[in-house]
Amino acid sequence: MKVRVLYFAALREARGCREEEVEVPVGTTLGDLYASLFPGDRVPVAYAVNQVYAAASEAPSDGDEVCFLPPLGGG
Amino acid sequence: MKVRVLYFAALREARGCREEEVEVPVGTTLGDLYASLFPGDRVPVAYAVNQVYAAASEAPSDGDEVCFLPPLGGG
Amino acid sequence: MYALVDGPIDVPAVRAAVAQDTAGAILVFHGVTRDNFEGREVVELAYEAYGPMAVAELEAIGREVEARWSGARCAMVHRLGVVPVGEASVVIAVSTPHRAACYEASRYAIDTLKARVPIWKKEIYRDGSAWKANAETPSS
Amino acid sequence: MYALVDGPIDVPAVRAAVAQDTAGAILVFHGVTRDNFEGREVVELAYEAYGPMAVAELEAIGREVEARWSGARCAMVHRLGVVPVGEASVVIAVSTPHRAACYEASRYAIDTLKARVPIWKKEIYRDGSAWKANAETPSS
Repeated sequence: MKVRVLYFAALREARGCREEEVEVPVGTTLGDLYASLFPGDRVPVAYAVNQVYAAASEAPSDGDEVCFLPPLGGG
Repeated sequence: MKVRVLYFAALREARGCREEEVEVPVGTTLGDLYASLFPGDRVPVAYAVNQVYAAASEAPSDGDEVCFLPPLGGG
Repeated sequence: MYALVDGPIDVPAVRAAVAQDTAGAILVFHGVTRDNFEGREVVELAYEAYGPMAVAELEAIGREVEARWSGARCAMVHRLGVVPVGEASVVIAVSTPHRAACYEASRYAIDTLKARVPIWKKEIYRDGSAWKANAETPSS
Repeated sequence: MYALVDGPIDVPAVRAAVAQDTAGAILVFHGVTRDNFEGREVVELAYEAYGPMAVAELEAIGREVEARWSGARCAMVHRLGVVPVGEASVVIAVSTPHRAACYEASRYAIDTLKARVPIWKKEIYRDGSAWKANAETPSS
């Protein structure tokens, strides 16, 4: 299945793009997906699926919009 | 000696004027002056002499500007 | 900027008075005429002040704010005369490097204004009027 | 009013969005670009947002404020892109019947915005740049 992954801030710069489609096995958790895309990265990210906060243990579905949120700086 | 006395809000309405000159014996305290001008009045006034807060026990000098401040309502 | 004014308060001017490059936070407090007081319908408020003493007290409170919170700048303007429902009777601007201090300093400024600045308020209802005292007023 | 904007924030419009006849207090918080961070000279800040989710979180925080403080009304606007020193990156207006609630609600709104709304800030110094994290960010 495929998910759309969005990148912002330091992750956008590290990845070199704003978004991409990624092919993932059904049942892959957000934490696993992050580890596979940013191996060794220690940034304490939060996760969102379809623009709602989600736990690292959640598994996205086909066609979902996934975002890894590095530490926020709004305000 | 004479002092100039200013009235605001409920005291202005009670006295029927904004200010007046009052002849007082030297040594008269602010508390005494208030009691003589508003006999029986129970309003918890504060006092000012020459635009600075003063204690009821203070005695104004000749020519001073005296004000009795009824409970404040600014803000 | 510490002033008493007769018409609507120029809010952007009050805020501009506290601008500084070291400011990370600006709070602008507006005290506004409400349409009711303990269930009675308020039509408008009318304020009067012991003018020179009121301005001196506003200035003194501003100096206290700027001394007590490092890097703070303060400005306060109070309106006199009639203030209709929905309009501001007082505007207080405070700027500080960090926001925690800004909230403390702004709160101190309005609380102290209510307790110390010689201004009086008459509430005009549909069916009468009354001089209203702040809870903060110290009795002597 | 819960919005992200690209240019200067229209502060009177944010304040007007919380006008109500029952309001006795209005607080307008401005988060402003400071000229320094831990001793380094800041030239400007640049913000980016996960737009749709950021607006949804602003709306959610506003609903929380209005549910938690009786009679409160809230509006929040965050600026994106470059924000020069002295200009506001965020403006939050809150109105309430009484001022104690206004200070609490305003503080809750900005603290929660910093912790939850997906917006990122790059500080641009004379000699480099860095993505800056809020202390309020929860790590997951």
